[in-house]
Amino acid sequence: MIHSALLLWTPLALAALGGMLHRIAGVVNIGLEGQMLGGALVGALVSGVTQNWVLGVLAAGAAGAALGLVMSLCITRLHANEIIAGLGFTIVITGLTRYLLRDVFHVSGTLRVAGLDPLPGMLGVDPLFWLAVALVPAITWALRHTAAGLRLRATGDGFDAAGALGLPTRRIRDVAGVIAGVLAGFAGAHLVLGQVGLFNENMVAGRGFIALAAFYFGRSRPWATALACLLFAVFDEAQARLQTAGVPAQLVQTLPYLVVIAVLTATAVRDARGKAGRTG
Amino acid sequence: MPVRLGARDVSRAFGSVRANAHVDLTVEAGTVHAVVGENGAGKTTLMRILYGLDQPDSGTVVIDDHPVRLRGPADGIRRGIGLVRQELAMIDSLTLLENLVLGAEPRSGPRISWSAARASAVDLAAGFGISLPWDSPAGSVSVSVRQQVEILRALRRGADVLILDEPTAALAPAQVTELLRLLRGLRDAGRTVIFISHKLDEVLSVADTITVLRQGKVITTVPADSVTRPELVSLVVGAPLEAEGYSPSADVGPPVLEVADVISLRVHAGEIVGIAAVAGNGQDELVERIVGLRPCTGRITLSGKDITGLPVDRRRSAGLGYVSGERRTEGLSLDASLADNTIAGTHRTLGRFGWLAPGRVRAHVQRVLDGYSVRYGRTSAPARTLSGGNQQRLVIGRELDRGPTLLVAAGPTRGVDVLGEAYIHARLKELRDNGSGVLLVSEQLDELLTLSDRVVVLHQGEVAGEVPGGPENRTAVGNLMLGRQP
Amino acid sequence: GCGGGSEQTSSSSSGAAAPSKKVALVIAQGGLGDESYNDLANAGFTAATKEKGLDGQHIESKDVVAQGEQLLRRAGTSGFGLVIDLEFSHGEILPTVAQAYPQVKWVFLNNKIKGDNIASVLFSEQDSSYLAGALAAMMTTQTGNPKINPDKKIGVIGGTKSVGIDKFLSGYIEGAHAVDKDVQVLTAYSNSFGDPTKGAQLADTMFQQGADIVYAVAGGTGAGVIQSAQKNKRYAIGVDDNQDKLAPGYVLTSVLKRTDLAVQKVVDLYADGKFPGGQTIGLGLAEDGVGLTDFQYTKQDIPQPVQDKVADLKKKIMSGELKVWNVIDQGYPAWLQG
Amino acid sequence: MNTSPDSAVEPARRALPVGAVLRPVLPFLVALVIGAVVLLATGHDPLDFYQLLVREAFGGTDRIAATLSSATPLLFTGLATAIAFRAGVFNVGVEGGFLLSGLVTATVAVHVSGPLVVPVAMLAGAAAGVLVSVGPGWLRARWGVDEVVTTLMVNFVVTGVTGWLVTSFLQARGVANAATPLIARSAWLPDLLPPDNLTSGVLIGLGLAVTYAVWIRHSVLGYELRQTGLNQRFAAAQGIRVGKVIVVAMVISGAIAGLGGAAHALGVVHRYVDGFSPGYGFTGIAVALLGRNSAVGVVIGAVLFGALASAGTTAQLFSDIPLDIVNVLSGTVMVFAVVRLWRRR
Ligand SMILES: Nc1ncnc2c1ncn2[C@@H]1O[C@H](COP(=O)(O)OP(=O)(O)OP(=O)(O)O)[C@@H](O)[C@H]1O
Ligand SMILES: Nc1ncnc2c1ncn2[C@@H]1O[C@H](COP(=O)(O)OP(=O)(O)OP(=O)(O)O)[C@@H](O)[C@H]1O
Ligand SMILES: [Mg+2]
Ligand SMILES: [Mg+2]
Repeated sequence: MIHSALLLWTPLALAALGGMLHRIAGVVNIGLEGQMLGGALVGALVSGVTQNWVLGVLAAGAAGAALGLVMSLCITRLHANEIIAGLGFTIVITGLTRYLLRDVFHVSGTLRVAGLDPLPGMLGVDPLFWLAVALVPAITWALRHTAAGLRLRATGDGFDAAGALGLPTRRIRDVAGVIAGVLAGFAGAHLVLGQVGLFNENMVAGRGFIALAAFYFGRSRPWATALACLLFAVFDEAQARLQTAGVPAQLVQTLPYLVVIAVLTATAVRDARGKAGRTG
Repeated sequence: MPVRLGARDVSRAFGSVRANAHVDLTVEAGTVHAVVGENGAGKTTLMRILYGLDQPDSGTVVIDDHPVRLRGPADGIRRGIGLVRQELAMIDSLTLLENLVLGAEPRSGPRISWSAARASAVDLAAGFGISLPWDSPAGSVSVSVRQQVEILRALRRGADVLILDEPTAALAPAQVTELLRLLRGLRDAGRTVIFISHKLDEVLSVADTITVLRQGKVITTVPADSVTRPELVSLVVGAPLEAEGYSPSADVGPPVLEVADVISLRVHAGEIVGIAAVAGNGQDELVERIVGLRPCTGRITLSGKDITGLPVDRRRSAGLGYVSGERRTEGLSLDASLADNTIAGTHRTLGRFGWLAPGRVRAHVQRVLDGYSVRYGRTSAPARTLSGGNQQRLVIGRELDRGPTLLVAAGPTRGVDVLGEAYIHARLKELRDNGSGVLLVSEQLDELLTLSDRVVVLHQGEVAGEVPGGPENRTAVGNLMLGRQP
Repeated sequence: GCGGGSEQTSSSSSGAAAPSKKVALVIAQGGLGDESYNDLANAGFTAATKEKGLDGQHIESKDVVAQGEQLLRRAGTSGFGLVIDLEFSHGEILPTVAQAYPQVKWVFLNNKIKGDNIASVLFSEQDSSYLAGALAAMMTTQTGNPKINPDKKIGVIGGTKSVGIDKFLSGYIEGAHAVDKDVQVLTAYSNSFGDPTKGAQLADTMFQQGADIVYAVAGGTGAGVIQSAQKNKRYAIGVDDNQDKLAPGYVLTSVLKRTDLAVQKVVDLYADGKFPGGQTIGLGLAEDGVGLTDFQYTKQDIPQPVQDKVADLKKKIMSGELKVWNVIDQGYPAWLQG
Repeated sequence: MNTSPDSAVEPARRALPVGAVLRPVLPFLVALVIGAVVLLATGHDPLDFYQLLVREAFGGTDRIAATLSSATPLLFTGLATAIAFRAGVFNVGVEGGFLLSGLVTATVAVHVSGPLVVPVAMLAGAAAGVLVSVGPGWLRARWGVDEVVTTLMVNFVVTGVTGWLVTSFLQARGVANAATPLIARSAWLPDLLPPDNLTSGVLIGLGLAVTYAVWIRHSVLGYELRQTGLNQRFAAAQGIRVGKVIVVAMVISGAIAGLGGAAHALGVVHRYVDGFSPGYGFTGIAVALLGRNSAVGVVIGAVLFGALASAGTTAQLFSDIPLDIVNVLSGTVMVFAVVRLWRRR
């Protein structure tokens, strides 16, 4: 049970940490879903062709990076609205994936890649799990103690002010978008290489949105975000048990979303109480 | 003398507005150079161009005698120019130390050396005899502290030309003195300062050279010790201006405002009551409670009517007018049109059955904008396109036009040029003479003392004392503001 | 009125001319790539049209519910001779459209639709699922088999909660209980037909809870269930297509639903000028339209008496002696909540 | 959330004339170019395909009817999104309101009889839409809870709840997917151009668009809504009750979403069924942004997206190119709908 919750946690945490960094730079990334899908497809293909999981993961990261960069450029250089760019990119990538499966690979839905090299076990879990685990303290430290971290925070909290100081704010946002893409790509790679060993066009199945909820939930703090992912993973795991215990499936599936609303409300109320500020 | 920084034939237009027209400016190294001019004269635009935040349509920036092209602020910073803007460029969520080092962090590898950062911060501040709460978030400290950090930041990054765009507009007198002392210190250390202010006394006391802009053009550049204040005023305005005198109220009526809270206060009809306080001593909260933007535990009455629990709109219809001290965020909606800004608050009276009557809206907008000499292009243009002073005129016009029985005015002349200031003062007095009450909150002691019939001084959220108006009470008020005996 | 001889009625308008070569297949919700219903039907369609030299087009829509009528009408006006509609929700529209375009032959799957130029195809998935349930219930007590534990538990995973899917689930549970009242059937839904990760996770959980055979009625999600069975050294039961070979020895059997056969059959009939207008083609156990695979990889795991019992039940259903509950017509039974 | 209101809500701004002309056309040009690249790379002729698309979208009364029919739900969801945007609220929950309304309307229409069934059912649908939007609206107004996340989450909750309600209580017999019984013919919205199924729902949508255009400009509440959207602090200080305005905007937004779901149930689908909305709510966001939240813009945006949807489907009757290329096109249009290609100084 714990093992399978950790398996679920890894892709969520990778994507959520990426989205969180992007959020800290001031952009809400709704495109994680699509970037995960792109990463999953490329990861599966490259792992299959090269029969090497490392190359598969790296290629997935590169695919995510490319998608993240293009999306970020649309936002930072062309002033696209970030929400709509995220939704739009997810639609484009999903459409493109399906189109390619049908028109190029002549399969629909599932792509079984011959010779796909799955992630090996390391201390009982896969390497991407350890990467996600290592990223949490690393990001926490980097945000506080490196110039890159400080500039990232500054760009997110005071875009104009940071720009007036001569920081390349748009480029900083692009870099954050690329990092988010890389991590989302890794997350996609984990779905194909770390879990089921095949690609399906629907396999991301809303996990990008859960990742979004997780970093909102964690209020853009690495540890809290990772814990939120763990909560969702355990939830997902518990779902199966609740269902077999006879609770209606459709209602069980709404629980994580209700929890997000409840937690957001609780924190907002607490903040408002704490400030007891202006009324409006 | 070499030209440290300057402009050669610089022009910049926004649509049909010529913000800068063939401007030539020469700032010599090691001087304090003031740039003055009426609202909308093009001062801010010129400074943005000198720093690299904006590009001229034609003409060039000159640095160290060489024409240069600045593509962005990074170029300006690299060439030793620092800008402290009208809107401060501080990031609220970061600590002062983080704000200070941002963009030029002392590093060892990718890591920021926080101990080196702290040491250099403390050193730098000590050089000017100040010490700052380096670990506090910038959002939690006063404007004056933020401004000091901005200046230190520019210096830390090697700026030896420092441009300050209306740095004193939001400062209390003691802080202004402090700042001017700091600027003189900089000059004496060999740095160059460009200083913008509408307070001509400050300009005369700190500047070596003064450039006067009017309608985008340079009118003249003169040594500061060659002009008197009245001469400078007539250069700025284009005509001499009579000095204002103190004229207390002739006829004080019954109370229009009574506040019984932590702060107790009373404003009568036909009276201007001034509130004096160093920023952060409770004046903002007091204003917000009276206006209805902040819940109140005590009791507030307006013309005898209890308004404690009423929302803003009900207070306004009961005769309250409000000129916000936060012009750009609260007094105006910069992205909304001039017309929409002008009818705000009165919009419910400009139609019926829930619909606005276009004719009445147009008439109202015309009356306010023309009546208060707002300089504008089209009423459908966003308020953002007005210069600071014209924005303030719009706000004043909107609120006075309602004929309020009580006007709460916070910093009503902040950023307004001399002519505008005189004009707004006259209007406030006129309002008082017509039997309304005015609660005037201002950091500018001179303004408070010339306008107010009484001055209530706040210190640490409580009433520290009350002093009659008139310029002779300056020291008493100043002492009370700092928590001393009058 | 117009009698049963729909063949003549509808082709009379176009005279004795050869039927149009253009034929279309309207894909149902879920679209191609569901690894089951749509994909299978499309496979049959492609094969048949190729074989018969027809010009076949399949049509997907993001909004197949609302666009149904305009889509069918457009096919009606564009010279198509045969239109096969896989989408459940078009049942009410089809009669009107078919009436408006009498020269076109229409085929509807999963429901009986009246109309001279309409052929309906019905499957009895509940029957084959019943057999799978019975088989699983008997197997879960075969403790000599290393893939079987002592618990009397089996499981089933549906794609989404809906009657179309619950038809399978209900049959499975009914079959299991018919042979052994004490067998407990764990049920869960994956909420997706293309999420193998979720399938693997749900199956893992069921195996941990003591189930040893899990039936997946969830399209592409099932791939994860089969993988989980292999990893946990337990059994999965596949669906729609023969999935036994995906993990030989770990897929106990697959519950076939030969949509491909059905589509192939109507296309063939159409091409041969024998379109069964106004008729209903039932595809049940007898027609081999539904059924179990023949245990290619698991024969040695299944004791002969068990195989005999399954064959016996199959016979009883075909003879009508045994009637399996159909959720679509009869609503939800006591053993499965709505 | 840090979605700068600047990009979500359009301020009064001087746009260059070039920009004004390019703005609505440009996203489509970019999409067509990107689509052409994909098509060429996979060995298809883009020009042929685009010609086919245009013919299938506008080539004849029946095709125009189909396009308008596909545009109708988008008209409602686009308007619902636009009105919330105008108040500075990013309502991503229009999809949920549309869905719940579909279920409620269909159920009411099945169980109520008499001459008033259509208005009663539509009212019930509007109420269902309000039910979905008012909660997040209130949370935002009262406590400042980020509405993008709450409304997004509410969609997932509505999907679960409607699914549960249908299979547990409302399932129609003899239908193979989750569906409520068919609504009686007397309660259907009449078709405008029989036999093409363009329902009178499109007239309701257009009527709402016109009302919205006039109302947002000339009514007191419309004024307050705009001011709240542009600068809440300013609005509050001038005596506009910002919280109330936000809740009202979300109520109206939800009601319009609900009316959309009702018109779709009564006019097109005649029941609630799996696949009732293929994401009309989300496309509605793109429609609103493409139309810069103006009524005319929303109408144009809805027709363009409607054309893509209907043409993309029937084009498959005549071409082997997978439908998914249409998703690539509409996704690209979405992304570029709000792009600014000229500099603002
Ligand atoms: N971004 C802009 N768009 C349009 N017009 C502008 C813009 N910025 C400045 N202007 C116009 O340019 C003129 C000069 O403005 P500027 O801000 O430089 O004046 P200023 O001298 O700094 O005035 P103030 O003393 O009021 O701050 C004004 O008429 C102003 O309305
Ligand atoms: N973001 C920050 N803002 C302000 N102070 C900080 C920040 N991060 C760390 N500090 C404080 O700075 C001090 C020194 O930090 P740290 O241990 O990182 O040493 P360092 O200065 O990086 O190392 P060194 O200069 O010796 O190489 C500590 O008191 C720490 O709490
Ligand atoms: Mg200025
Ligand atoms: Mg140290």
